[in-house]
Amino acid sequence: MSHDTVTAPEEKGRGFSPASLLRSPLALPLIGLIVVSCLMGLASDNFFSLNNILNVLRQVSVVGVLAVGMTFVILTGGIDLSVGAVMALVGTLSAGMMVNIGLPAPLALVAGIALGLALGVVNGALVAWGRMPAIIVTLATMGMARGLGLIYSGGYPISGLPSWISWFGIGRIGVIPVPVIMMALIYAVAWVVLQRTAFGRHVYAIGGNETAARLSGVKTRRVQLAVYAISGLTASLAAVILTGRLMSGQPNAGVGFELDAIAAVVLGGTAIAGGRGLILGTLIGAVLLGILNNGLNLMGINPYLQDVIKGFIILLAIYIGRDWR
Amino acid sequence: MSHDTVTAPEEKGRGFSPASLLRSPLALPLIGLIVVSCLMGLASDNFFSLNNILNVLRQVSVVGVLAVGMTFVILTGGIDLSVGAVMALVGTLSAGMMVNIGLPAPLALVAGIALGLALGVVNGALVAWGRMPAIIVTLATMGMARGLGLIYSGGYPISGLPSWISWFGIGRIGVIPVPVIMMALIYAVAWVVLQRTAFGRHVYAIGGNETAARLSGVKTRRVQLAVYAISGLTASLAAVILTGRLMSGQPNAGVGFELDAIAAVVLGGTAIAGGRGLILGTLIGAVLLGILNNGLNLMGINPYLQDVIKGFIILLAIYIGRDWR
Amino acid sequence: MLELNGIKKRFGRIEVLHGVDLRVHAGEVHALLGENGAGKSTLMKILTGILQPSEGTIRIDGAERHFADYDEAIAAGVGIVFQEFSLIPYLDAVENMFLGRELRGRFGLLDRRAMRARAREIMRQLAVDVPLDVPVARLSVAEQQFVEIAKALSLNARILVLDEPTATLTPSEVEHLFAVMRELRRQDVAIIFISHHLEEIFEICDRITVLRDGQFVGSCAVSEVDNDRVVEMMVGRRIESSFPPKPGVDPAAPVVLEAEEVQLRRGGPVSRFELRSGEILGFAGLVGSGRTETVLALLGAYPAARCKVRMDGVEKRFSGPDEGLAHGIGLLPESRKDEGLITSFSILQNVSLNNYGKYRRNHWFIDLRKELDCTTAAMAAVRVKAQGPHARVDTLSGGNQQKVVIARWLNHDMRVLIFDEPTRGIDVGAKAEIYALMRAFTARGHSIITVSSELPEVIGLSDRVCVFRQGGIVATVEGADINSETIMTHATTGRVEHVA
Amino acid sequence: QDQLKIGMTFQELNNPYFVSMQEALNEAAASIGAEVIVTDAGHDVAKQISDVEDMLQQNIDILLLNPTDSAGIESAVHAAKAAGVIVVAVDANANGPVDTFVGSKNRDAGYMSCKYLAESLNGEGEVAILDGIPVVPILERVEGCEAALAEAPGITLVDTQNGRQDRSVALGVVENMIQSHPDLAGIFSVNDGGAMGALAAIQGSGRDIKLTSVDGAPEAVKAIADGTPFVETTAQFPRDQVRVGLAMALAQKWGARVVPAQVPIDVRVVDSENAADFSW
Ligand SMILES: Nc1ncnc2c1ncn2[C@@H]1O[C@H](COP(=O)(O)OP(=O)(O)OP(=O)(O)O)[C@@H](O)[C@H]1O
Ligand SMILES: Nc1ncnc2c1ncn2[C@@H]1O[C@H](COP(=O)(O)OP(=O)(O)OP(=O)(O)O)[C@@H](O)[C@H]1O
Ligand SMILES: [Mg+2]
Ligand SMILES: [Mg+2]
Repeated sequence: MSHDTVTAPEEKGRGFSPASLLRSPLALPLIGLIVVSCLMGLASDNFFSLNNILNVLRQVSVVGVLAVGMTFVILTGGIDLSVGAVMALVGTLSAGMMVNIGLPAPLALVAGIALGLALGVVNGALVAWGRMPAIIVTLATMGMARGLGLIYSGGYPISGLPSWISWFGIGRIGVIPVPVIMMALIYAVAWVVLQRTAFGRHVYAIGGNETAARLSGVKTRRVQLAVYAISGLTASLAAVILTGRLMSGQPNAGVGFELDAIAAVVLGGTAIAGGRGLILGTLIGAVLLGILNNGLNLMGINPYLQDVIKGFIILLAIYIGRDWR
Repeated sequence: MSHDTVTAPEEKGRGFSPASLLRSPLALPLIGLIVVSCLMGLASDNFFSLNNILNVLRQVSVVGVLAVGMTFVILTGGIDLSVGAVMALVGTLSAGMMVNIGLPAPLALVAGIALGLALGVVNGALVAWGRMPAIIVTLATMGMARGLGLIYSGGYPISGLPSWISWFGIGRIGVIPVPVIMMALIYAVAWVVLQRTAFGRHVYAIGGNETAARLSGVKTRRVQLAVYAISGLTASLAAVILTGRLMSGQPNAGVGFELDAIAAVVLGGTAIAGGRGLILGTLIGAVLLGILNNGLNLMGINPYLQDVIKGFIILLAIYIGRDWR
Repeated sequence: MLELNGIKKRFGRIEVLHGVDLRVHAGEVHALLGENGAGKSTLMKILTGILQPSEGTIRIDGAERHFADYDEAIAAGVGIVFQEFSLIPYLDAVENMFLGRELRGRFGLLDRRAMRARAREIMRQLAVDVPLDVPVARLSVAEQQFVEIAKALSLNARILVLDEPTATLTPSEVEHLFAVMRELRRQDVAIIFISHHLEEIFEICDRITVLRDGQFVGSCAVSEVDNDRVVEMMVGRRIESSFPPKPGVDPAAPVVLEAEEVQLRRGGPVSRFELRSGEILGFAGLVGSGRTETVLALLGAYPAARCKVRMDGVEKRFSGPDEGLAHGIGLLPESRKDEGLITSFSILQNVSLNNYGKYRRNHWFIDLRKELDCTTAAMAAVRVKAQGPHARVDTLSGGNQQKVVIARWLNHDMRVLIFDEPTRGIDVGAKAEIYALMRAFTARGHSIITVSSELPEVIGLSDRVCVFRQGGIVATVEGADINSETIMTHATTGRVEHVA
Repeated sequence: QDQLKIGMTFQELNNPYFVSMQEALNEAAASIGAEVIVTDAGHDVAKQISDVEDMLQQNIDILLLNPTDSAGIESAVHAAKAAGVIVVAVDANANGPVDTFVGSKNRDAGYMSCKYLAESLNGEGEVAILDGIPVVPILERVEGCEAALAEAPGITLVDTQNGRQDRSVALGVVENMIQSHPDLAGIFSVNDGGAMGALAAIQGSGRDIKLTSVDGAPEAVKAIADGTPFVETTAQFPRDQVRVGLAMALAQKWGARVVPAQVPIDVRVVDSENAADFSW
């Protein structure tokens, strides 16, 4: 038996043939995106205007950035329910540091980002070293982060920020809104990390089979810690965008955003059990959600009905894509 | 080489020795309950009064009943985020049938319960036959149920129910509040089903290893369908209690109750990944949560701080109990 | 009694069975043989309704049957012990045995007493004493295997398929199993038996059928063939002695790894052993004698009461396999599916899982081309039969999956490899090559600890053998003492020193 | 000429108060043949900004803004003004270049309710506040209430808890309040939604506790007319707020250069005497 019995490896096309594209896990989210866009375009004239497309992307940016960290976490088989609350807390405290303590704004932003990272590390430590279920850890830290934000601000939003902060939310470079550029950069970095580094592979490996990864020498706990830290980091980057959009620190902001982020990740084809998925899918998922919100608004649909339609389309999209999961 | 080389199985005592109690998965939730109760009792004189204990149990009843269905679902490794919304929808439609259509109240209640069951069946069918991830299915149906409730009621609560409906919420049999009795009955039935029927074993089996269960001839899809149906059923029983307590149909009631129900299940020692857990643990978990809410209120703690303390205690409880999971 | 005719099976575009015939009579034990990936398990899954054939027919007692799922097969009297475990980890043995077929008593509630009594009876038949009340996750692999077997026996099947049931058993347990198989044969049950241990075939089987690459090669009575002929049918060529010669280890060779004190449980025995450069150290013992736990404890993957290890004379305390890896120690775990493979990964990703240092570019990034080249080479070295390095490992046959895990470690520049049941489920031809690779590895001055329940393997491969009993090493034998009598004597009657 | 397009963004639409506002808007718009687009922010400012952005894509002429947060919505106000849209804040004010703000005198509302409460307790006893979501109008009501209570020396404020303006949350919170304060004689709820939960708790306990609130929701008015422990609600006029707001915007549309920056809408005490005749 020589190794011709080893059937020649079917060369995985590096090029993008149409067939390979169809077999890619991105195919279905993409088809979903195109179908929904066309529907929206038919129903509303304004939909395909450049202005509206940039408008949608800008609206997507906050949840889109949250969903990056969420993708890392879900790929390891975890979940992070605290992202919305962490974002709100970071935004509130950053604003507070600028307004109440009088810290220079850039410093306050950096401090806020460091705080978000630290909160992520706490989540990660509890999950990885504490060996506690992620859903319950992050549910608890979600409640705690909200409470802390409200205690700090006394429930009032914190306004009076330097006006250039709004650049992060509504500024433009050329025609492109700044938050859209930030989102694109964050996705690019995430793609490289997940697809081209050992760390990225380990993220997938832990989601696939944690025991096997650990026994083969992957530092599973460190990787787990890292993904929650990344989620905290992206939550605080989202906070920067949000603060720019709201021009204030809002302790109540982002309620339920964790669910939107999860929906984006799953719509993008990532398995909720971990181990499989692509970051670009998440981007598609986030945009799909944004288009739904935007399109239904543009069509002037009754807001109650919007929830029903949105739920239905999400179900439909996941149903069609389910074989890839 | 005879079989004495296989180490003799440590005989598991059938009786209830103190030691076996300590090794039971209920031990830690119970200890948590006792410790938290004692703390609350020390901090507030009223805590241990019979009146207050019944008060806590009555407050727990709604989430407690929701958590029964949630336990079934989580034991199979699923999750049901729609319970709060289903409860609200069932309550609203039942009330609507009584007030707007003029259906006799008992009939309206039965119709509401049937509706909850049907919604559960929809969830179950999507998960079991649609092979879609439970978290996303129930997230979508949550949004849809809320939207439907609001569309039906137009955003107004529906009041003007026959006054005897309040019996379900605030009535008493002897000193015991009716909702507490309902909750106790529901838990008793759930215990028998989980521990003493083949169906119950199958619920655990699916959570332990779905493929293996299917290969052993368990009708996994039917069982999955059933657990979501049960969750819909308990959500509508909770709706009966809630309607009795609020004396109206509230389309926006129960926001976030799904998270409380999940927390109760997990605090009670059920593994979030499925396969392991006891229904009595869930009862303990629900009571523990109720005591936290009640005790912190009794102590007059700042409500924002309450969230932080609650999160912290949940983390602590899970941390201490984590080896059993 | 059972007739499979022209069975073909395609997965997507790939045909893995090209028209296989199988005829089994009542009251015979029929061996199904073939290399890894020949299609044995697939054929059995088709027989039991778990997979549907692309073409071909199944006849039982002359009547054509279609099984839509395993349940229908069971109803028709066909049972199987799967190659991969199918137990529910948190249910106990009784619950697992009766899962889906619970006995019911009053009000349709479970009749737990009756199920327990029946389970005890089956276990007594098998002459094993498996704890019935603890979750099966806490049982050893062998005990779980017996629960699997008991579960299939409880079906009272007329046709019973055993897919590599002996891969995890020690000889005495295999004997118990054979006794039960003989009893079933007397009761006219038809048994299809899959094993890569050819001596077992000659001991228990009446007829054999051989597959090669999804093709039917032949069928005959066991008495008509001998070992070499069977191997030739399977592999298509002759295999010389499967064990490479032992070069003999220089007694002055430096000690790489020294376990000064390993105590698994408080109050249990304390083991010590040393591993020298260039040697293969075998760990022998009965099932549950603590070999797996000991090697895990070395790396800090099992919470032993005490574990004092020296590497190159320096005291070390590993907190986990990651630190072991950093010091050049690799572990191939006992259960490939649960502990070895990332089943959602491709072969390539599994092989490179912990070895990205080899394919780094600019320090941070993975060099995809180098990764592909190395993996292709590693796959060829252990003869993984697959569509290519990008095939998902869960589409591979059991033996090929095992080879992927082996390839992962041989692809690594390790100093010490710990192989726990390395050849479980691997066919004879590939075994010889893996043994040769192990020897080539030690020839470079590296060392191997191999835990094996296959006595011939331990004897043929090891330079020295540590014999375990009841959680500790009772003897270490070398040279001519490495023979089955000595090892078995120590393993069954060796004195265990208990230390407080 | 193009049809007039009016966009209105609500902080929430699962509250009768805002639903009736929406109804009045629809009637008014129909009477002048204008098109109406309505969105529901669900108490999420970020979503509210997006909603406004989406409306601007549809080229609305008038934006009626019911902000969920005054500071957070500012960028949307700027965007709307930049697009040449007339912006009128309704019920709660917004930061930025809003043309007109039409809203209740919330501080007065809180003040009047708590004054009524103190008087109905004959100036003595323990009272508690059932707080709500921390937004400016609610905070003003609490402020007004505290001012009124401070004027009654015999009244002690013993507890403030948050019922999140939600009936079911308020129910549990008030049950606990009643447990922990055996001498509690009165409760002020920041809105009628929370008050209905509080009423259920009071009735369930069988204690004699007086309840006042702010809003004038139909259910609350009915409860007051029925002679329950719910004795008073300080009514706001949501329909009138939106009518006035739309009128201010139309005035500008027709060319008015000076419109009032603020139009405060009075609030009115509704108790058992006038409840039967009151509705929004
Ligand atoms: N789901 C699947 N998709 C694609 N190919 C598969 C799938 N399952 C099995 N195969 C292929 O079918 C072939 C036969 O596999 P099978 O498991 O039957 O081998 P086997 O004879 O049991 O080998 P072993 O002795 O290693 O257990 C293998 O080449 C395997 O890769
Ligand atoms: N997770 C566990 N919990 C409790 N007991 C266990 C657990 N894992 C293993 N054991 C027990 O520890 C003993 C030693 O098991 P170990 O796996 O180390 O033995 P082994 O010599 O490697 O045998 P095997 O061939 O079964 O792997 C067995 O009796 C087994 O039942
Ligand atoms: Mg096989
Ligand atoms: Mg072992």
